[in-house]
Amino acid sequence: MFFEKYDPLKEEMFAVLDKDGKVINKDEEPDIDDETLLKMYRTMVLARVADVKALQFQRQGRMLTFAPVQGQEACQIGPMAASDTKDWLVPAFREAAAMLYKGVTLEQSYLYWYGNERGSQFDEGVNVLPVNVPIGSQVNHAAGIAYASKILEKGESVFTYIGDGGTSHGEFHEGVNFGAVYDVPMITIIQNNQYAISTPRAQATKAKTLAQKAIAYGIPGIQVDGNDVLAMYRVAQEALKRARNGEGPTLIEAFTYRLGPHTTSDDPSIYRSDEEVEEWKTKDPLIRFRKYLSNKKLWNQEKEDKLQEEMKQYVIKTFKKVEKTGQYGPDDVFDFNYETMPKDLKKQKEDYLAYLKESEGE
Amino acid sequence: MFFEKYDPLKEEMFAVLDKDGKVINKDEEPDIDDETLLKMYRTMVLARVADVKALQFQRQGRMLTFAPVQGQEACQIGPMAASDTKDWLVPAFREAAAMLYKGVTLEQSYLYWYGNERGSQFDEGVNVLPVNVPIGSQVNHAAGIAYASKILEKGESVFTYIGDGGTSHGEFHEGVNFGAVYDVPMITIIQNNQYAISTPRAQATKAKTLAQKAIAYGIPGIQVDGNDVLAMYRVAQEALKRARNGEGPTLIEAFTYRLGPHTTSDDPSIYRSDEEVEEWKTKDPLIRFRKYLSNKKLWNQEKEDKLQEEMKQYVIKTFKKVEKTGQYGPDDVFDFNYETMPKDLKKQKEDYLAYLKESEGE
Amino acid sequence: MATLTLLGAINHTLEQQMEKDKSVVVFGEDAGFEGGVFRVTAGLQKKFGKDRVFDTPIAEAGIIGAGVGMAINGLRPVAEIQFSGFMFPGYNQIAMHMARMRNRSRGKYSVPMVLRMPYGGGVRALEHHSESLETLFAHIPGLKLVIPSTPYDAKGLLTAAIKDNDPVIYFEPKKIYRAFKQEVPEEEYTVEIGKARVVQEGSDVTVVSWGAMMRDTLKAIESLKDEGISVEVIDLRTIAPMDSETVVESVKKTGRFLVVHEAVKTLGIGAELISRVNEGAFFHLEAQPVRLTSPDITVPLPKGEHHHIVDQKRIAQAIKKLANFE
Amino acid sequence: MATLTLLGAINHTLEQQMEKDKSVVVFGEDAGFEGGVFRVTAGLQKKFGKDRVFDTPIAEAGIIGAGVGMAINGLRPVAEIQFSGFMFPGYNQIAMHMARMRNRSRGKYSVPMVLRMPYGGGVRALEHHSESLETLFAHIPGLKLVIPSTPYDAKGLLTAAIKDNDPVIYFEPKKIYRAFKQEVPEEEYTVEIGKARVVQEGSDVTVVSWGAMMRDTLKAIESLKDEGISVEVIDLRTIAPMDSETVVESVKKTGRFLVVHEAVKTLGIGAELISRVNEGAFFHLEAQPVRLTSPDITVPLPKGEHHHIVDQKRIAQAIKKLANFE
Ligand SMILES: Cc1ncc(C[n+]2csc(CCOP(=O)(O)OP(=O)(O)O)c2C)c(N)n1
Ligand SMILES: Cc1ncc(C[n+]2csc(CCOP(=O)(O)OP(=O)(O)O)c2C)c(N)n1
Ligand SMILES: [Mg+2]
Ligand SMILES: [Mg+2]
Repeated sequence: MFFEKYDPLKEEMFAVLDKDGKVINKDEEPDIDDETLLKMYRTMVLARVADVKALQFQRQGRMLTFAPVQGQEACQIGPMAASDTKDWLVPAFREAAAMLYKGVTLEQSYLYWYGNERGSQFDEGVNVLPVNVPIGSQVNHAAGIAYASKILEKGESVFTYIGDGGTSHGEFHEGVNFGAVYDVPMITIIQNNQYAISTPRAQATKAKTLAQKAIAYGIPGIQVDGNDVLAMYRVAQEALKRARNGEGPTLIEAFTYRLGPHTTSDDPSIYRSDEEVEEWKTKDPLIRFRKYLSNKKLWNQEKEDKLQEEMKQYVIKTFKKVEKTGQYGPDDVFDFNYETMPKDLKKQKEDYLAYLKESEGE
Repeated sequence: MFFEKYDPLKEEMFAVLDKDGKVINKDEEPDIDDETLLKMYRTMVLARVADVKALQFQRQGRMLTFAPVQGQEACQIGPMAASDTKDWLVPAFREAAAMLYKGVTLEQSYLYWYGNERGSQFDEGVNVLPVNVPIGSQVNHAAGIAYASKILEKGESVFTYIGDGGTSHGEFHEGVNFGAVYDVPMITIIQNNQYAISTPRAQATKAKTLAQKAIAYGIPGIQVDGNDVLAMYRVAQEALKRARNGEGPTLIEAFTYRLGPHTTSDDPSIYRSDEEVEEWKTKDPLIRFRKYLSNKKLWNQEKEDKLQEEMKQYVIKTFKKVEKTGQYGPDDVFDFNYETMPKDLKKQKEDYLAYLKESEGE
Repeated sequence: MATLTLLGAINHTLEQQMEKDKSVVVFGEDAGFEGGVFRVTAGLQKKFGKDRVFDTPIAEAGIIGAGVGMAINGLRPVAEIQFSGFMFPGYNQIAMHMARMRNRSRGKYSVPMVLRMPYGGGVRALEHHSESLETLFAHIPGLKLVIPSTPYDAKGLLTAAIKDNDPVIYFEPKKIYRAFKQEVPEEEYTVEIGKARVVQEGSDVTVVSWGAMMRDTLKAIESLKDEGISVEVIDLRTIAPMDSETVVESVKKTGRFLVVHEAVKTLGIGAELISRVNEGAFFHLEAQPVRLTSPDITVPLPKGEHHHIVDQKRIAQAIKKLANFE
Repeated sequence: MATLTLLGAINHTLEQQMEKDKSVVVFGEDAGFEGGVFRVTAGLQKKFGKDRVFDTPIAEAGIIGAGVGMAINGLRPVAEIQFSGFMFPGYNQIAMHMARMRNRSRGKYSVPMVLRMPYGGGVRALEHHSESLETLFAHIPGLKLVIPSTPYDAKGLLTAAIKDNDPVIYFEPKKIYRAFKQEVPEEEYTVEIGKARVVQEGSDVTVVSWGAMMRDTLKAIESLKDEGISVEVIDLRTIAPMDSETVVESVKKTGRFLVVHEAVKTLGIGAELISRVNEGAFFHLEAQPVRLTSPDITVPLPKGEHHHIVDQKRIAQAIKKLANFE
C-alpha cells in the first residue's frame, strides 16, 4: 500500500518535516514515544560530537583515518529507531551513528578506527556486523542473514547500508536481487550523499533516481529526504512491515549530504564548493530534529547545552581510554584467524615470539 | 521516440509478425531488400542445420560439448542483419547464428566447439569476439569496445548478448551501467530463452520483465518477440540509430525459447515438459520467417528443399575437414600466451619437446 | 557399508549431514531442482524441501556472500560453485569475507561454511571448466582447502568440513567422480583436516600428489613395480593447512622428493612444498627436488589438453630419473 | 633531467606517454577530476580532456573489463585500481580475460593494457588497503607483473608496460610514493620487463627483494656494513615473468639465499624463488634457503602491523644468521 503511493520514476521525495522541523505531512508523522524520540536525538548528538572530536584527534595524529558521518545522522538513526533489538544492521563503513544506536559502544567504535580489530568484537546480542570496506559486498551478507532468519523463523529483519557510488557495483546488484528472489526480510538503504569520494552522483549512473533501481529487482523503491529523521523512521517502519509479513525486500534511497570529508585523508575542497556545503548545512538533520522536539516541548536550549557538554566529556574520556587500551600484542595478530590454530601457523608464532625475546636484549 | 512508445513495465511485447508469418504491425515492418532477406533466411537455415548435425556428431563421439542455438536464430539474425559490417558482435556462448552472419565461418565455429582455439582466430575485418563463457563478463568488453569506438570516432556500434539467467550477474550490471554513464554506442540483447540450464527465468529475478532492468541504468528497454526476426531487426535498427547519434545504450529483451538442450551435457527432460517444448515449436522462428518470405513470393518448397540439401552437404563436408585439421601440436599449446614468449616458458617448451622426442622411441 | 563412487559418497554425506543437522543448507546454480549439473546434490531438494536445498541466480558473489551471511546467522551453508573456474566473480567474498570474518570480528562471528566446487581437467570440457586453482585458496590466510581422491576420504573430509566452525573449500576431482567405487561406512566419521595420508611406504623416493592426479601417480608406480624402486606415496589431501610435517618426515627418510600436480608450475602448490622440504629437510636432500606440473600457460581447449596435464608415463619417467640420480 | 619522487615519476610518465601516443587513456575511481586519491594522475584530465582521462563508477569488473574492450578496439588503457585490495571484484576480468584474450583468439586480439594499483603496507591504513598480492597475478599465465622501487625504474617500467602489447600489472609501492627523490631523465626510456637488477654485488649471501621492502633491505645491509659480510642484493623488479636466471646465477656464486617480502609466507613469491633456486643451483647451496616474510595471517589493522611486516632489524638479523651458518 504505502510504497505504491510513491513512484520512484517521478522523483517525488518522501518527507515528513520541512527544513524548519515543521510537520508537512501530518498523515505520515510517525507515532513515537517521547523516550524514543529523546534517545534518537541523544544518539544523533553523540554521533556528531564523536565525529567532530575524532577529526580533532586525527589532526593531532592521535587517531587514524576514519570516515566521518556528519550530515547523515538522520538516515541512520531513523531506521534503527524503527527496528527491534533483534533486527540486524549490516553496515558499510560510514554508519557510525547507526551502529551506536544498535548498541555498539563508542569505545568499540573508536577502537576500530584507532586501528584495532577488538573494536569490532561487539557485545553479545548486538546484531551488528563489523565495518565493511569492500563496496557492495555487505549487501550479499545482508541477504544471507535475512535468508537464515527466514528459514529458521527467527523473525529478524536486516538493514544494510550502501552509498550512492556503491550502487554501481556488481555486488549491490547480486545482493539486492538475491534477497528479492527469496522474499527475505531485508531492507537496503542507499545513503545518497551526492559523492563517491570526489565522483559526483551523476557519474555513478545515468538513472535519475537511485530508488528506481528497485524496479530492476521487482521490489518497491522510494526516495526519501535523508535529512529528515521522521521520514526515515516512517519509511523504515513500512519496509519492516513488508519484511515481517514475508513480502520481501525494500530499497530506500535516502537523499542526504556528507558535510565532512570522505575520510580524513580526503580534501573535499578539490571537488565541491563552499556554497554547496553551506547550502546543505541549512538542512542539517540535527537542527531540524531539534526544532521538531522543541515544538513538541521536549527540548530547549538548556537541555541542549547540557547534552553537548555531557557528550563532549564522555567522548574525550572514551578516547583517552582507547589510547591506553588500544595497543596490540602478538597474540592479537596470531590468535583470531582460526578457531584452532594450524600447526604451521603455531610454528610461525613461536618463531616470532622467540625473535621478540631474542631482540629484547639488544 | 520509438522506444518511448513501449513501456517495459507494461509487459507489452513488440512484434511485427504473428505466428503464421503475417504482418500484424504494418507501421513497423522494416524495409529490407530481397537479397538481405534471403541472406538472413539462408543463415538461419545454415545455423539450424549446423546445430542439428553437430548434435548428431556429438552423439557419435566426434564432437565435444557445445551450446545449441536452435529456436533462437531470429534474435540473432535480425540484429546482425540490421547492423553494418564494422559494427561489433560481442557474444556470450550461444550466438553461433549471429557469429555466422557476421562472417565467422562454419569451419571456425565447428573448430572451436571441436576443442581448438584456432576456431576463434576470426578473419581480418570480422569484428566478432570469441565465445565468452564466464557469464556477464562480455558485457564489460562490449562497453569498452564501444567506448573506444566513441572516442576514436570510429562510428562502430557494439552488440552484446546475454541470457536471462545472466542478468542476475554483477558483471551484467557493471557493464550496462558503464556503457550508459558514457553514452557509448552499445546495444545489449538479453536472449530470454526461459531457462538458465535447469533454472527457470522466474528464479533469476523477481522483475516481471527483463527489459525493465533498463530503468536501473536510465536507458531505454524493450521487450521483443525474439522469435520474430523482423521485430528483432526493427528494434535493432532503432537502437543503432540511438547508438550512432551518440544517445547511448539500449537494452533489448528478446523473448524466446531454447528448443534444444542447454549443452550436449544437459538433459532438459528433467526440468521441462514435452508440452512446453511442443508449444514453442509452433513458434519456430524459421517457420515464421519462411511463411513471410513465401507470402512475399520470395520462397517456395522447391527452394526450401534445395537449400536444406545444400546446407546439409556443406555442413558435413565442413565437419569432416575440421576432423582432419583440428588436431593440436605442442606449438599450439605454447605459442599464443604472449606476443614474445618469456624465457622461463621457452625452457618449459624445450623440456616438453625433449620429453616428446625421448618418449617417441619407446 | 555401501559401495560408492566419489560422487556417490558426497551425495550420501550431504544427505546424512542434512538429516543430522537441521542447520545445513545446500544451494548453488542448478543445485536444487535438478540436483546440480553433475547430479552431486540429486534427490536432496525432494527430501529436504526448497528452503534447505535451492537453486540460486547466476551470481557467484551472491552465492558466496549470502552464504557468509547465512553462516553468521545460524546456518551451515554448503554452497556449490558449478565449476571452480567460475569462482572468480566470487573471489572477493572468499578472500575478503569468508576467510576474514572471524578475524575481523575477533571471533564474534565465524563462518562455518563449505564451498564445494568440481575442479581439474581431463574431461574434455569447455574453457574455464578445467582449472586447478589450489594456490588461489591456499595463499589466503583463514581458508582451508581439502581435496579427496577416494570415496572414503570424500565422505570423511566433507563431514569434517561441515562440522568445522571455519570455512572450508572442498575441491571435487570431477575426472574421477565416477571412476571407481569403494566401500564407505554408513555411519558418520571424519577425516582430519590438515592431515596427509601415506598411501604407500617406501624408502627411495617421496612422491606427493592429490585429487585425480593421485590415480595417475599410483598407476605410474604400478608400472614401475619391476624396477626395484621403493616409492613412498603421500596423498596430500588437505592443501591448507598444509601437512608439511608428514612430507618432511618422508623426505628425511628418502632424500628425494617429487611433487605432481595439475596446476601450472609457477607458484603451484609444488613451490610451497619444495620450500617447506628445504626448510625442514635440507640436509637430507640427495637430489634436487622435482616439480612435475602443467607448464605456465592457460589451460588449452580439449584438443590440446594432453600436452598440458602430465600423465602416467611422464610421472613414471620422472620417478625413475629421480630414483636413479647420483 | 628532473628530480622526482616515485609518484612524480609515474605522473610524469603518464603525461609523456599520453602526449606521444593518442591511444593512451587513463581512468579509474576518482582518477579523473581529482587525479586519484594519491594524486598520481593529477593534472592529466585538465591537459588531455575528459574522454582520455576519466572517473569511473565504482565497479572493478567494469573498469578492467571495459579496459579489455578498449584495448581490443585500438586504445592503450592505463586503468587504476584504487588499492590493490580492491582488485578482487575484478579478478575475474584479470585472470579470465586480460590474461587470456590473446591466447583465446590465437593472437587476433591482444590486450595492450596496464593495470596500476598501489599496494603494500606500512601506511597505517584501513582494512584492505595494505595487501601484497603478487602471487595472485604471478600464478596466472599470460600476465606480467612489475614493481618499481625507485623513480628511475618507475618511469622505465611504466613506459615499457604501456608499450607492451600484452597486459601488464603495475604495482606501486605506496609506502615510498614520496619517500625520496631521484634524477629521472626527461626523455623516454624503458626498463626491460623481465629483467631483475643487481643493486649491489657481493659474494657471501644473495638477498632478493622488491618494492618498498627494497628500502628496508638496503638499510639493513647498511646497518651490517661493519660485519664484513659481502651481500649481493637483487631487486627483482619484475615478478612475472620472473628473472630467475639472475637470481640463480647469484646463488651459484654465494651459495646462500634469502628472500624478503611483505606478502604472507605460504605461496608467496619466496616459495617460487626457492624452488627455482633449487632447480637451478641446488648443488651450490651451502645453507638452507630462507624466506623472511609476513606470517600466514590476515593483514592486521594498523595497530598490529608492526608484528606483521618484517623490518630492517629482522632483515639484518636474518642476513647475519645466514652468512654465519656453517
Ligand atoms: C570494492 C571497492 N572499491 C573501491 C573502494 C574504495 N572506496 C572507498 S569509499 C569509496 C567511495 C564510496 O562512495 P559511496 O558509495 O557513495 O559511499 P560514501 O563514501 O559516499 O558514503 C571508494 C571508491 C572500496 N572501498 N571498495
Ligand atoms: C560466471 C559463470 N557462472 C556459471 C557458469 C555456468 N553456466 C554456463 S551457462 C549457465 C546458464 C546460463 O543461462 P542464461 O544466462 O539464461 O543463458 P542460456 O544458457 O539460457 O543461453 C551457467 C550457470 C558460467 N558459464 N559463468
Ligand atoms: Mg556517496
Ligand atoms: Mg537462458
